[in-house]
Amino acid sequence: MTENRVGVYICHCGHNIAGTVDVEEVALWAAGLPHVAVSRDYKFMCSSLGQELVEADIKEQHLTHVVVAACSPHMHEPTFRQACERAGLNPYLFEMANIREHASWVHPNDRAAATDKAKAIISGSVRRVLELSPLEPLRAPIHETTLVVGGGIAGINTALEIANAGHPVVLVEREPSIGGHMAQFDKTFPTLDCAACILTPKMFEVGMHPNIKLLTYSEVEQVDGYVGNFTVRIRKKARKINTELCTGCGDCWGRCPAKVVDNIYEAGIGYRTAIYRQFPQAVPKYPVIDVETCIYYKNGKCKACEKFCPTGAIDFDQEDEIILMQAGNIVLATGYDLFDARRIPAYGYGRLANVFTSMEFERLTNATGPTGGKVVLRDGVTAPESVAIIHCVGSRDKNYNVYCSATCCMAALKFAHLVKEKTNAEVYNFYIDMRTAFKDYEAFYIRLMEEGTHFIRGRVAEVTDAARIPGEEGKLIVQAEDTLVGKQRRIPVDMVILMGAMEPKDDAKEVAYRFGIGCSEAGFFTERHPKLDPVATMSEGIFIAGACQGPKDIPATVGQGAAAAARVLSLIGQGVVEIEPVRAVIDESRCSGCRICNNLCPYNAIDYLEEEGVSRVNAALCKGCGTCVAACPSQVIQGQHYTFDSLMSQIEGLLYDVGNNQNGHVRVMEPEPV
Amino acid sequence: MAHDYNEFNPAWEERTPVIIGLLCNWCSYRAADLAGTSRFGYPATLRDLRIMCTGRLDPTFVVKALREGADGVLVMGCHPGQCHYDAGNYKAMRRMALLRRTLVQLGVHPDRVQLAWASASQGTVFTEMVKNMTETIARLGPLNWQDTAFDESQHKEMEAIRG
Amino acid sequence: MTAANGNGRKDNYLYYPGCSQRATSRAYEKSAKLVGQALGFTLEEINDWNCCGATDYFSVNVLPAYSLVARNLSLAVEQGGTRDLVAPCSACFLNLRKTDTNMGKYPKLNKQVNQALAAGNLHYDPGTLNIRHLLDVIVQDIGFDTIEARVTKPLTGLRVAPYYGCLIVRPDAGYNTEYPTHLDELLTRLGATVVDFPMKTHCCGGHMTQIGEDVALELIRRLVHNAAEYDADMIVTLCPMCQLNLDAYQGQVNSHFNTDYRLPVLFFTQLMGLAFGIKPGDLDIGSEIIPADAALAKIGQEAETKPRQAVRRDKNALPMPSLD
Amino acid sequence: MPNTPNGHTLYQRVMAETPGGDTLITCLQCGTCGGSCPSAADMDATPRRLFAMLMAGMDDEVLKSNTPWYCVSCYFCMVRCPQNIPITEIMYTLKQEAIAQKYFDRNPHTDWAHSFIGYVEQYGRGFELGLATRYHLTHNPLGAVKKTGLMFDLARKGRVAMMPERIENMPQLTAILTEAKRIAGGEK
Repeated sequence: MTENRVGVYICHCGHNIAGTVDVEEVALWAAGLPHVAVSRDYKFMCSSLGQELVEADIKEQHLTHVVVAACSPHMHEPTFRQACERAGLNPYLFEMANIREHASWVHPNDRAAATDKAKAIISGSVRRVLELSPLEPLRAPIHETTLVVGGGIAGINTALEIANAGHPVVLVEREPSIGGHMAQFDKTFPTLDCAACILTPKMFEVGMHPNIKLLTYSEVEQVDGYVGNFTVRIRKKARKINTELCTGCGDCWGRCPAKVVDNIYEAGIGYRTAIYRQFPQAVPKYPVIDVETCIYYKNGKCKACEKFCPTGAIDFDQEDEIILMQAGNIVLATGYDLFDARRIPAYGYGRLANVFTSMEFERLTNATGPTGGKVVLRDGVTAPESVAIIHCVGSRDKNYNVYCSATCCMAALKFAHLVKEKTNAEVYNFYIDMRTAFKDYEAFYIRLMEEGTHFIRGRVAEVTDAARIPGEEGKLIVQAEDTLVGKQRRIPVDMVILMGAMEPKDDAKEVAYRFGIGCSEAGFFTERHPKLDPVATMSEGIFIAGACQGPKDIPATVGQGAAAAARVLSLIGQGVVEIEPVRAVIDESRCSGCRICNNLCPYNAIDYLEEEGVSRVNAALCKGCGTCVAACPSQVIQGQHYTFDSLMSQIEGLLYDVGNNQNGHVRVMEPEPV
Repeated sequence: MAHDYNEFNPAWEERTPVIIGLLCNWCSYRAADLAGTSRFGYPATLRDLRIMCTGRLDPTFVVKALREGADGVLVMGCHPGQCHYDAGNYKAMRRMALLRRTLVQLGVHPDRVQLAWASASQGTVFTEMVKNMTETIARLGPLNWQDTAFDESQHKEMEAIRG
Repeated sequence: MTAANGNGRKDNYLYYPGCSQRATSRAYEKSAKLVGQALGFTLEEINDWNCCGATDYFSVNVLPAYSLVARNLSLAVEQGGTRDLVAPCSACFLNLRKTDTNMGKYPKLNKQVNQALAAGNLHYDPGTLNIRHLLDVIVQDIGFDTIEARVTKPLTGLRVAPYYGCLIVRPDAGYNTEYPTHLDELLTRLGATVVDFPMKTHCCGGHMTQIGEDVALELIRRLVHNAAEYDADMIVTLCPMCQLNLDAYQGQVNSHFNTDYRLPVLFFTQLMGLAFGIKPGDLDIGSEIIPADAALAKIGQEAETKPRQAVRRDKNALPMPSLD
Repeated sequence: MPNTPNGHTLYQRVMAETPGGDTLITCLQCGTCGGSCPSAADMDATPRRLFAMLMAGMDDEVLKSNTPWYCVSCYFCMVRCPQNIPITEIMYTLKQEAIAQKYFDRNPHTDWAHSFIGYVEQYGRGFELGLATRYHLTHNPLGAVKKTGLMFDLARKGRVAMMPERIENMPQLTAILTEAKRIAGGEK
């Protein structure tokens, strides 16, 4: 047996670690640990020079194990494992000691404590690495099909990019049509392109693409497996329409007597029928029956749609369909929800008729909207003579969302322009800060100034109909401090538009859990790295694009959609993925066959072999959680890479400077009072 | 941010509290990472190691940590219902309840061993938990629990049985 | 803990009256006790309570102000353990609650206040008491249904503007901080017609009536104007300061702004009493400066017109968002 | 010249002395407070502007400002503040500072407050008649005439206590307040 020779590398991470932890001292100290052959500190271990340092030492100093003390293993474990592998060392004989996220960054004002803690962490890692065994990663082929969840502009773009490269895509959308929020918009900033004109061709392309299987009115219910080999269960909700027969002629919804408020596509200010198509350019073209509001499902009568359908496509008995599919990669493009403005009572939404949300206004000004594009008050006829647009409604506010929603300033400018164009009303923009970053946006802001829009720097305190002086009667009074003047102002207007925040979808956390990815406290999906890996997640093979990752406008969303597609394509191109060999293994010679582990396994990965009277782990199903390892009464299940000995040694190492390890005296203790 | 733990208990003359943290890979370890990237400060009492899941929690780890000189052990996992491996945290919960009862019989205050949850997005929750646990341990004082349950020979015997 | 008898209802609450209950708002205390009797609960006064400091003590010296309030909390615990402590005055409610909350939230404050209390051999652990406003107790513990069942003389035909004032909902007492509706609902259950009152949680001027009269009169004018605009017969309050300012200073508002408002201002407990069939005299009705008799005479009569409402609907109208 | 008792600026003291006051550092200058304030029209600076002055070290101007004295404690600013800054409580601290540094030794507001506190410290309870009389006669004899009519109205309706109520254990309250003042004094 060869002698153990551990290499320990302490990363400065520029000042990130070295600014708090005394890295030189730690390196000197680590050199004195048992079995440590090399101990160095270096400015940036993750740089190519840092990696080469490790590689050279492995070769020249004959290292048997490597510990790099730097950032979180979630950041650079793969980097250094590859370095070890290049130098001929099994990558599983490498251990990462996290002295940045878990030490220097959280104890910035206490150099001594941070240094001590770094030593303890390294001591633990050195003890642990000595107990590790060489392992080979599992290899699995990548299934060629990609699942894209969400049919807004992000999902559409991702699906088209992958499909155009010649690979199959399944696009799942919850609503009856793809298109997402963009399909509701009238114009897009700053060019004032018609949203439908640029979106519709893409929607059509998705609908016709030979490589895209479109599943609208469908939701993903369950996801199993891992990168390259996901098994997905999709519920295709019953449209109550036989799409083989339906031509999308529209006779059915023209005759439907049930008129209901459309809270989704028309944002609550328009109506639809119980059998409906969301909008004329919907893809697919087929309508859907909303069983909640359909008269037939209430009292068994009506069936007007069935009577007038020329092709007999109405199918009241159609049931939900469950579709099981395999996918190699998944892209989540699930979008956002608009802030519920009722949560801010001071703005009176829901109480004061002429307070509108931004999405209500989009529909109001849209030629396909309920007023045919006329900007009018809630009475449906009167054009406003003055309009206030309130920015930051539910954004930049600790009571709701602390973040800036990034898009509302520009959307507010767009609205100001449209109001002016259509009604010539006076427009007042109430803002905290105007945020018009990105190409050509500032020019649009200047243009709006030139159009005569009023800009008042002050967050609106309240919108009220309680008139104080004669000029205010019958108006909505917008009360705010004009902070540039330093005085409170009350501006009477006819209409108020609330620029609501972009929030994570209400079920974003459940979706994140279902797909096994992380999300922020608010519910936006967490990217692998905020700068350098914005569309990957911590779960291999699952990518994110668009507003589900954070508020963003259409160009940024489209960019992320393409980026996610590129990441998927590169994985498909590799054809094979490596999977962590963190698995449970049973020493069958010592297994007593008690079967305790069998029932504990969440994946039914442990089989009991009747003839041998022992249990065996199915490596393909096991995910390495270790539950069985901890439960085995004979301690004969080994958790690879997280073995009993490796963890016990790590604990000893972490506590190298306290207790027995320090002074060795033995004391019999009185029980502590409980 | 040097702490004066004497304020909580005069027995902290010579050292500061030491807590071993067992963090699951998917939620609480990432919460700790997030606390780092967000620069949330917390007492330097916690020394953590990563396990894939709190379902891997072997009570031996806890006893080992206390015997090696830790004053407390903090096990953190995903919130109930959000375990990456379905229900490992529920298994940890059951083991923990038994373990705490056992520890009381061995003369250890049960609050020295705690199980808590933090999702990957809850850097603040993680930070608060470390602060709370540190305060709890600071009040209880140093454990110095060194081979009270076994004398050295018994200990060897146990090792032998374990193989 | 006292025995709860259904719905979280208790027989007996610790009671912190506050100074006004002994002078300008005697009617409030009297009616509150009678209403309590009718609904089956009593208010047990804290022995030897002292002033809550109002807003003025806090502006001069913050720590003694907190200590002043904390003495009451400590005495309440001595007397009643961990029971609910009820204050009818919104300012007292706020100060008691604020002291309890901030002592719990800020360890330094807790330490200092208890150090001061120790000089009087007292101590208070934040969180021991549950500090509540009388309206909250009536609404939550007794419940609307029980109250409605007790009504014998419904206030039909009476248009009331429900005036909450600031301090019962702010900074945070578990209700909507700007547009609460529990008093609206209570008055509706008593049979009254509740008018739209957008200013329902705006300020009555507080102590400004004493020290910055012009400011206060304008604030009172806004409130009275708004209530009158929506055709209220009277304003209903739950705070002695609000009642005093709106009632006693309405005359001055009229002379200052050359207006002619005659809106009586009663406590919600007085209206509850009336609806329960208690004699007006027993409820101290008549002690208000703007007499309420003309308004009260409308009870039981058919209203001539409908009160104006803020939301006016049209058949061409676009749908309104639901408020649920 | 900035007032720096104990070497702290007014800004630092306000943040330290107000429970939760350290959030002031995150003020966005959005003006929600100034927009919400019912008495903003009478203030020489809106609360927002006052905070900007405070951060700029304009201690003298801040302490001279009438803004805190016009605060009616309605808490609208505080519940609406997007940064959860306890603005109302900061106003109390600023008043306390202005009094302590003799900026507002005598004005209607402080006189009223002192009269009020005088009664509380003497009797343990407020006494409206005495308070109004004492305050208006000493400070505002002209206004007192107007107020007499009002007091008379209230008295006629039985709504004025003629004698102050004194709590029984006045020594205890005095001891508590004395100690609290001692602690508060030591902090500065």
